[in-house]
Amino acid sequence: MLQIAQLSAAARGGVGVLRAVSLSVAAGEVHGLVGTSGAGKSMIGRAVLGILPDAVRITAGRIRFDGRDLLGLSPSARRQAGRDLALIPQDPLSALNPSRRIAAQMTDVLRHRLGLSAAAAQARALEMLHEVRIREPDNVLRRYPHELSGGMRQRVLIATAFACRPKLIVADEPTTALDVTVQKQILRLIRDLQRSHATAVLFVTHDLGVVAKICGSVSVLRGGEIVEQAPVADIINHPAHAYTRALFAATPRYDRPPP
Amino acid sequence: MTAPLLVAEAIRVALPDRAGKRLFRRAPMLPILHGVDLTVGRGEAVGIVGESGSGKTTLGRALLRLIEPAGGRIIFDGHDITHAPETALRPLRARMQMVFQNPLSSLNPRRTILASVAAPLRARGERDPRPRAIVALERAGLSAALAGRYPHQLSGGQRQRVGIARAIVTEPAFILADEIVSGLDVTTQAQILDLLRALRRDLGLALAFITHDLSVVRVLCERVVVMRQGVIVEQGDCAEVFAAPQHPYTRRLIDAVPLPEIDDAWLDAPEEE
Amino acid sequence: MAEAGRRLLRNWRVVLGGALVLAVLLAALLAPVLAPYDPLDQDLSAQLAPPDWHFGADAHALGTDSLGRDVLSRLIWGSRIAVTVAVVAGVLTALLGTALGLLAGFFGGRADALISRLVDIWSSFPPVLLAIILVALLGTGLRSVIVAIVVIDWTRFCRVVRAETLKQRRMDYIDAAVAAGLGPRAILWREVLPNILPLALVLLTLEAGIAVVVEAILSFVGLSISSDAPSWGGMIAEGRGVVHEAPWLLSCAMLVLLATVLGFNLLGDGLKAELDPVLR
Amino acid sequence: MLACRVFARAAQAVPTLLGVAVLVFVLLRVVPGDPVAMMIPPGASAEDVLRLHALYGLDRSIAAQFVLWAGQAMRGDFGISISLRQDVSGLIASRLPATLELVLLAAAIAIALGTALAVFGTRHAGGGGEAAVDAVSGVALAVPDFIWGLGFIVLFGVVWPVLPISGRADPTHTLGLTSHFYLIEALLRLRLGVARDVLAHMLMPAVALALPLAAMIARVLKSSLAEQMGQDYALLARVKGFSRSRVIVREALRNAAIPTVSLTGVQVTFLVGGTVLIERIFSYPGIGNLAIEAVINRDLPLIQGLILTFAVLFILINLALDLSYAALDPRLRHG
Repeated sequence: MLQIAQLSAAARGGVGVLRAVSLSVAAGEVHGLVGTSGAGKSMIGRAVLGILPDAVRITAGRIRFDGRDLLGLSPSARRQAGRDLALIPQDPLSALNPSRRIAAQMTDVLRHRLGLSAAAAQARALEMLHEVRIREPDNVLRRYPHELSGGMRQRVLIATAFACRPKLIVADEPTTALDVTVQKQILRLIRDLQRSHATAVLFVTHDLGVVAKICGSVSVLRGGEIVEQAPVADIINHPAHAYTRALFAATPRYDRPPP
Repeated sequence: MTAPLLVAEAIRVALPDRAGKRLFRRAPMLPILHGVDLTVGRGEAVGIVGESGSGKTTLGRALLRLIEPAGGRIIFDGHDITHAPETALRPLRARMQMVFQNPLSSLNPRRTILASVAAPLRARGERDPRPRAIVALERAGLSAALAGRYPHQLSGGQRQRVGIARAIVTEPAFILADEIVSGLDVTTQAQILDLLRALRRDLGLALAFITHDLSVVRVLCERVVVMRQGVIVEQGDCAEVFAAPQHPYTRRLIDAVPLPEIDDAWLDAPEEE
Repeated sequence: MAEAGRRLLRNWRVVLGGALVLAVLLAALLAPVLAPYDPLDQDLSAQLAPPDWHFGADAHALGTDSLGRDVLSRLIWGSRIAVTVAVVAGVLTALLGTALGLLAGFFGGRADALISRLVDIWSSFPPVLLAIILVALLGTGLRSVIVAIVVIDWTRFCRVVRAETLKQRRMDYIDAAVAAGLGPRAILWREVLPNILPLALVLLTLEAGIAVVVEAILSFVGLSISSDAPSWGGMIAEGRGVVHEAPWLLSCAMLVLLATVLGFNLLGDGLKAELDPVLR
Repeated sequence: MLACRVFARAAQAVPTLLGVAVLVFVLLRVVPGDPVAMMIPPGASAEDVLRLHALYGLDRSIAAQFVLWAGQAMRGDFGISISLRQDVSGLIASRLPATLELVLLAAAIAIALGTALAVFGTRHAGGGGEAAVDAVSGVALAVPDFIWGLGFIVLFGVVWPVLPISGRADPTHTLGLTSHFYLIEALLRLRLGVARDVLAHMLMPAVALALPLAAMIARVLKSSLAEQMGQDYALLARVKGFSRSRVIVREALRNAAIPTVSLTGVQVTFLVGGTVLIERIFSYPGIGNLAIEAVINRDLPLIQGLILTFAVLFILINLALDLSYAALDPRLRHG
């Protein structure tokens, strides 16, 4: 489904952001990208989606998605290929346009991408809101973002991401900004939808606990480089790389006495 | 057991609800704390845990009298400071200090690190506070060479160490830490937690540690207080509370924390509404 | 300080702006030496002579006005008024506006309500018209021009300083200062003021530029100093009348005024970038 | 919610209006010098002078004069202009439309130009395009409208005489218009020849007035647009397949407009203030020009009437700005 080979990127002034990153994600698989902030994990996600910040340029490597190399395409072809990609952003507060109603923000992509009529798009949006277990979905459609709670806003974003039936979703720290009880519900929702729609997910997070609970395989990143890559059980139970072990040691656990 | 350092009884706080502001009328008062009791012994570390909106930050600010509570009493080291005027509070301020969550907004951007750390001493009239400020900086793990730098020239971890240095420069008995490690990487966070443990051991500091992260509380504090919508639902020794939580909300809170180990059933556990 | 000085010189705005302002200052100081003619003596045989672009005995590099007076000399002498107004009015406005802005922003309550009400009333009608009325009331002359500028423009300062002070009060480092035991005056002096000074200095340079323009406007309308004394505004007014026959009169005065205003603005923008350690 | 905001703003304006009226009324009378002196024919007897004073009520105490004046003002009667010997409210009514048209045209130019510059600068962020926009708006902001006006007169009036540099319409032209809103009425009546002539007269003063405001809008809007483009919803929109330009205009512009209106709101009132001078430079017959004449001639009733006109104009502008907040920001409408 997604093969990234030797991908390197640099910010203005030559500072290396990604160094020869290689990973692959099979259809329906959840692959975790874990590391501290600034390790470049979000950059990989944004490179796949083609929304790198202006200051960052890809210097080498290929991103093959669904058989095509995304980096070689023209901007419009690139947007066309984007039909099968979606994003679940981190901050629900800034991920919804404050001056547009929820309905407008869900249906615009459906009409633009799938050419649905207004009514069909509205129906699909309603159906997706049911899937993300939102109460009174038709009422929510008429609301503005500031009238919803953080958890509800994140559900709307997840519904929007899954609405176009993408093949791959990049989830960029989707639960970091949420309370821990809400986080659990959202993780469960992403896992359920991902399984029912067989959607591959590139899951970016800094929390080893989240990785353990939702990812199938994991890449550990440091300074833009993948230091270790393996199925989640190997990473969690017997981490090979010293840096991965250091991450585990530094992660506090409530079920263990202080050192 | 010597008299506790800080005793808070039935603390009630209400703050103006900016969203509810209607014209010509003062903003309606929104009750935040509904009668909170809390004691902190000398040299003891208490974790104050709760989700957003639980009132934990408001409680912290009330304990340090940055807000005046509407009801209840606060006794610090035997003095009733509940409604004490600022002038009476000033001498006590040296003995209770605070470290803030966002290091960038808690350090004056146009003052050097040394000036910020020396401020509490200069406020007390010390003519040359610089030597003691340098000692505090080094004790917080920063080299004296950084003294002339400005906050925006330091990393998140370094800035938080400056906040800690400023708090310990007057050798206080009690420090309130409000979500001070939430914004940091797990590796930097571990270093800051080690620093706090060392400072507590060396200086006999009492600590009130506000956070939403239960695991961090276990690493640093002996006792934990769980808050929900302005009320304490449970408090006790960390090991006991985390092993056998009494209150259903505490249980739900603990269950929701993803431990870094494989447990497929965790996501499927039935979730009470 | 030397290091800061060197950095200042690398900022092109500061260099260009500083050069322009310095030129006007020098012109004002050395007017008697620089000006080829006495700005007041008339040569009725050479009325509205076009610029002959060379210096020397009885040459008029920039031409003459309708009374045969040398334009270049009047421009040079005119800079004295511009500089006086820029410095005196600029500083006084800055002090008054910053003080009231700090008072309103930091202490809030009644002080804030009163000051804000004053700012509302002041800004509820055109500053230029208010200036003209004030000068008409106080009688023409440089002193009343300066008073008019100060009385009107302090609101511009006050509004900006008050907003910045309010923003500061919400920052944690003010709570940290309270927790450190600093009294309100100490907090204002040691925590808030250092953050306001760079802003105030920038506003001061911008205000100096505005003061020069307002003086020019008032003399343009004939309300500043006596009409024959050399002032850029007066020359502009005269030039406007004869713009078809002698466009150089209006153009020269306008360009000199423009250079001065741009000088102050560039200096202000440059200083803003340099003075604020956060931006550096 | 919205209605009470508007009502509050209007209620807030009354004390300001009153404050302005009293302030100016007292100021004008406290000052030495006899306002009526100019009207006294040479050789008039002291007794004549007294009668004249009585006619204008100048002999009574200031408080009494104010009460008398306020009473009349309520009925729209602002007294007789000393220098022009005409009814003040009539004078203002005839000159106000010219100023209103000029201000509206200038505001339209400023908003259009400022927005275009900001969007262009954002679309070419980081590149030469943005640097050019910064330079242009920097200069336009530094140079006051007064100097722009003079520059236009020299450039387009003398060096390359393309536009008229004074008056409001070509005197040789027979206008045949009933109202004083020449431009608007000419357009409505499709008298395009007249409209073009009036527009030619208004163009330079309007652009001179508009440039500083346009620069301010360009600078503030561009920085808040850049901020909005950094928000997640803009990133999400690009992932949804919308081009960068469409995201700027369809999604970010409206949110970026809100802080821009609040920051440039004050500048709009300066625009109205600017007409006083620009009309003088271009000898454009609006209330600004009239105000300068009134002050020079110490024509108290006319000055008083004009001050109130400007004050009301400012309050209406602030009201309009408030309404635009609510229109732009749903959070204000939906509680």
